[in-house]
Amino acid sequence: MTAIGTFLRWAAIALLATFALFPIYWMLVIAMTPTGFSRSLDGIWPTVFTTENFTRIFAERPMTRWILNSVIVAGLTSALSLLVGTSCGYALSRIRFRGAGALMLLLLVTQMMPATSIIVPLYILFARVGLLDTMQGMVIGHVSLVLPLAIWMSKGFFDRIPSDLDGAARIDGCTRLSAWWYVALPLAAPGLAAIFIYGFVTSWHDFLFAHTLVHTPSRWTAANGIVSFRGEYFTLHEMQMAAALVFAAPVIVIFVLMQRWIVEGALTGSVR
Amino acid sequence: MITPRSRRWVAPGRIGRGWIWFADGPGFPLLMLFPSLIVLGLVIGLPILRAIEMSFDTLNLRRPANNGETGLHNYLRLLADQRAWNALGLSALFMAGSVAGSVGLALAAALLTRRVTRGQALVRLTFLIPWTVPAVVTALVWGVMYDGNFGVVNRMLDSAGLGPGANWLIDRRTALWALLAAQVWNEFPMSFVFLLAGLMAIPTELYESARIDRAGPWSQFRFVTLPQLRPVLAITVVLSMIMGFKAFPIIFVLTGGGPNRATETLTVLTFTTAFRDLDFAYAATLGVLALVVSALMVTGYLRLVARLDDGREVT
Amino acid sequence: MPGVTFERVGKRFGGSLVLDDVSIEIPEGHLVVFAGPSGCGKSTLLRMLAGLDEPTSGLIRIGDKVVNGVPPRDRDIAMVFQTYALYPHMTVAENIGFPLRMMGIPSHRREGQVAQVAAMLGLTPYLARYPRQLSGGQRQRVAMGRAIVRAPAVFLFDEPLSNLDAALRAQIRVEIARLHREIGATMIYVTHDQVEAMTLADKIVVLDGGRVVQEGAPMEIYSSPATAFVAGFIGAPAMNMITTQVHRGQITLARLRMKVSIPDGLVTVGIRPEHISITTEASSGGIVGRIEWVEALGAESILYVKTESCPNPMRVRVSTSLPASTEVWLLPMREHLHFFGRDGRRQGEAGALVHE
Amino acid sequence: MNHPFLTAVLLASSAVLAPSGTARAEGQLSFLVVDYDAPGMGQWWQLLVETYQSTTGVAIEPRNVSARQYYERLVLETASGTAADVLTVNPNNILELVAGGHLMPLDAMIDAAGLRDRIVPGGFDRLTVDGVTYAVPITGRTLELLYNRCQFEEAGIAAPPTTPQEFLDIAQRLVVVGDDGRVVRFGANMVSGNEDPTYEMLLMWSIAFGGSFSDGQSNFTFDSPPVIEALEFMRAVYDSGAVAKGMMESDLRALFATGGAAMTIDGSWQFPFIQTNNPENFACFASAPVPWDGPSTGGVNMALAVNAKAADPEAAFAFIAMSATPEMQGRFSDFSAYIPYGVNALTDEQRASKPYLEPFLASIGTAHPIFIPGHQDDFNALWPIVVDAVTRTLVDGVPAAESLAQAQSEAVACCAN
Repeated sequence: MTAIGTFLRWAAIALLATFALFPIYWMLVIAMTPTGFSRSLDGIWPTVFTTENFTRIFAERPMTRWILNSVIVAGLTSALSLLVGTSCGYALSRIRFRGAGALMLLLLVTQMMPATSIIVPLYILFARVGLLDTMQGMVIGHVSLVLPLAIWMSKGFFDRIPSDLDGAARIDGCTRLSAWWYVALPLAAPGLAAIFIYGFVTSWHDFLFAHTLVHTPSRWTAANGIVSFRGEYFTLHEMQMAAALVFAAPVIVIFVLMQRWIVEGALTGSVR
Repeated sequence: MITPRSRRWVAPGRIGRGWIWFADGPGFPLLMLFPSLIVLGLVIGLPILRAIEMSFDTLNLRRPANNGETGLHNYLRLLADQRAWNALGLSALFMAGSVAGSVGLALAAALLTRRVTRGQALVRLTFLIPWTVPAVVTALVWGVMYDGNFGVVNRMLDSAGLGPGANWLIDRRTALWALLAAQVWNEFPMSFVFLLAGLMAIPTELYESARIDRAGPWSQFRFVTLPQLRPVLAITVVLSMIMGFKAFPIIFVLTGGGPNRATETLTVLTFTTAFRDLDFAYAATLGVLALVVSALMVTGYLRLVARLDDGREVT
Repeated sequence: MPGVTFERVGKRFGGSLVLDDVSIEIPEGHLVVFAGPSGCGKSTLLRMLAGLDEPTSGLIRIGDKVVNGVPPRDRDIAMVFQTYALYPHMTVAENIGFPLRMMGIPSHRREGQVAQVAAMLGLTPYLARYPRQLSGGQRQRVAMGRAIVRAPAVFLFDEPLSNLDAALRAQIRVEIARLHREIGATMIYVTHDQVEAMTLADKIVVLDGGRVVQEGAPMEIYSSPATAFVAGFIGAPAMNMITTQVHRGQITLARLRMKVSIPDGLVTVGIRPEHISITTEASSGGIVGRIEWVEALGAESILYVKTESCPNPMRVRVSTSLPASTEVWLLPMREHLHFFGRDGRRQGEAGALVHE
Repeated sequence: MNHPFLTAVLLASSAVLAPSGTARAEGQLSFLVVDYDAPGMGQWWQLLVETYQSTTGVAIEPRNVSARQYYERLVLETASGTAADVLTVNPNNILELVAGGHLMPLDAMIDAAGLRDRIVPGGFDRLTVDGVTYAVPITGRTLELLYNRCQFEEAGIAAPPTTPQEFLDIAQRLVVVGDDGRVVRFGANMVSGNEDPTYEMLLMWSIAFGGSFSDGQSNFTFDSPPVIEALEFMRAVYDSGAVAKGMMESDLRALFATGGAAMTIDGSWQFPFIQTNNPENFACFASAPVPWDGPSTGGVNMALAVNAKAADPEAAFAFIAMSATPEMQGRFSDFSAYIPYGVNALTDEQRASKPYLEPFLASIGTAHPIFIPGHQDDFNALWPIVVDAVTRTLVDGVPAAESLAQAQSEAVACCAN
């Protein structure tokens, strides 16, 4: 590659990177501006720094509780979807049965239905069985977002594992179930990790379900908590951005640690 | 000669004949499929069925007089409802824009970074970062940036000599595009991951042989990258379509469908019909419209992809 | 050690018939080879015996027991796959020990057995390695080890050597033969390679298009193939095939004319390359031709001789080679001629030469 | 691999088995309450709950909801039959709740408890439908002029405006432009975003120009001259550069509180928030009556009603009655900057310590309702129509008469009686 080519490539990367990072940077700038004064910012460089907003969100709001709730809900959602979804993905990958293609398509289509149109029936349903305003209810709601994706992706992963391995395991004394458990599942582990991350992030980010199905602030997830900084009386942008950064931090850490798995997960899940 | 010292066949989890029927017999598909089908049925199927049922009902909390009356009236109203079709059009536009934007940007980012060797992880992480931000927070931060009076977007345009900018979110000429930019920012990392993975899966020999055949960068892209990437690209486009069609927090928080319905997509209209107009039955009808339209779009698109794949040789 | 019986077994995948009314009897302790081109149904037959696929019709017996519907783990069989199907996430020791683990044998007792098998296959130094760290041959041995360790009643091999190079293939072929001698278990071996079939089998079952076309001892099949297909499939280089007319109980091959006990009509005459003698001197009864191409294999050579009477060059196996372009006369050995009718079935025999 | 999976199974099963959060014990009252945990008003609610619990022994389960989520929650809960025993309602939503049969008539109980005389005259009016009273008013809100005295003095402006024209002139004089030509401080706030406060903004200027959104017979008058004049005035303010454009109400409030705008028309509850978030400059902030002759907008903000399906209506009403006792009313202003509906609820000391409350106390009895009389249940259909009209004129430059004519026809189409 020529020098000019390299330069152009890096220039383009830098441009894209600016687009990707600037809003984050701006969140940081706002979060470090004294509460209420982000509008008087001048230029694009910060002039005053304060960490007050970060301490206030923990002192004045149950931020720790919210984050903990988010971790619990996202973790459970993801784990449950994995547990249930991988078996379905395996069945779709290994067993020929009528309607398999239709099921896959149906999963995709239901994903497209805006959640706003099922939220009312879901609400009524939850009210009837006492799941409203509970974390369990929120987990179940989130499973409806994550499970179809988990099924789709895990089918992709199992498709990549030669079916001879299952055959060998069954001849070696496994039932179909234990062949799945001892052979297919461990081999799909990197993919399952990727599904877990996708599911976790999806649940972590959800606002609509959190907003509609849970109303007691101590049971809120962090996404809901962050929005509450936009109060009726006052939008505390600075604290809100601080909270948003604190909220994004765990996901950033996950992405840093598991970047390889995320990309490889996408690789095995989507490529063929 | 080796003989196992135990002929005791203990399959793990063997409890009894009934269990074996599930674990290793005809019941196995049931065992594997049922948990998902039950959960899916409960959390997706049931609400959808209920929504369909509601669409034939009357359930207006504001005007409860006719509640309980059933029939096709919601659908008749839908046919004549200019606002709903306007919303459908905006949804389609928003979806198309977000697919074009996020897949285009993601493809550019993936192509640019795949051969980067130094600082590869860091560069990739950079493009993943917007994914860590929930849509609702995305809306909040872009809202602050877009502010016509104090927003950094206008300030930057100003200092770049492109001022005076605009009142992005309240001007009907700019609002939709402003929302799209925020949506694309939030969604492109997912497409980026998929496309990057797809690019990495293309065997390098193909490029080597293309170079031997004197293919330039464009020809390599056109005749190696694109056909090889097609399956992944198809999935990425579908996912991006789903996200664009479903987009809610960004639109709702930033403009609430305004100004003058310039950004009132079907999702927003469904929400406001339910929670502002309190007409749950008509909201459910709009939801059914969304379901039907999305089903048509996804199947149509997948057919198209399948036909293209039949026409050419792919992998 | 039980034998294996296939009784009128049929198999459909979707709309297509893969196996049609196949009946085979495999006596206990025998090594039987299922041979045939790809798609002939031989692997399906093996997978059905293993329990990985279920037959659409018919019965499969291991010993006296009908195993239809019996899950693989209860059939007392072991199988070596073409791809070896080693568990990538397990070490060699774990791979070999896996069947024992599934039997519920505690790990300290597994170790001894695994070590014994590993020693037998020369795998001892590799026990702690993962399959990806092994060569093709080593992987193949691990797959065998995993089969051997559980001492099954029936061994199944599904083209176990096709991913190996020629030298290794020959070596492991010998080892399989030895293994069969030592443990005397019933073995079923699927291959499309006629050399493996000929060298290993007690009995060969040749399949084509989902049917058994011939079964018998290797030499029996070699010397009297039941159909043109079997004749072409068994033996290398392949048998020469010449299509000609039977006219009044006689056939004419170039200037060679002989009586045959076949009704008049089209007939395919087959003659193996090793059953043609060749001479550079004009011979009245011979077929004249010119050497087009020589394949020197060292101890012997294969000559490709172009003749007037047939479109394809004739393959002739000789021990002393001749240069290309030489004009030669070919003399088929009359007692080794095979005749196949229009349906491909073996017919009649060669009679006396008829001189002009 | 197996271990995380097993852990997941355990976690999942424990989640399913864990007790559900909505399980309710017998002899307990649930109470839908807005911002129960927030400082200010929330503390008064807490005091009320504690007092009630200690006097009666009946436990209260407060269902806390943020102001932003309140309406959705109310709608969803009543629609799905899961609403609390005691509901927070307001005149905007009472009609639809009554129409849905969700509220219990309270007249008999109000009379029995002697509550009529304890509430400011007229307090029950907006909570009465067809002669039947369904709720007891607790807090009121009106909007008055709030201004930054220090900034006024700095600009040499002696007194706050008293007419719309003065409002515009002073606003323009108060604008401060920075070196880069961008506005550093706005002269005033005027809501113009796509949200219901914009509706109220037009309503209040319509009042200022002598009109309203309806006539005496509940007919819409969006295309009447005062409303047109009001919208033209808003456009003049908008175009003058004295106000921030297109911002949401809550953002504008933050702007005012931090000195980014010199005056605004807003509620009394702004003061505690300014005190918390900009304590150094709190002394600068003052209130004055709205800059026109005529009522300000507002009225009952929160009222308490009994769910028609309440298991124990007597206990529920006893709770509401307690909120109207002089003891509870007397504590109200210790916590909240809203205006209580109890007769003479504020003590002299309370008034002295919060001088900014005076204009609000003066106007609470006469406030012009936000909703259109006879169209309470149409509020959610009407405000978007009005906001669209305002946006058309302010942003797109459509003449006010044209925008409002369209609004009028849309309003008639949707909601005429």
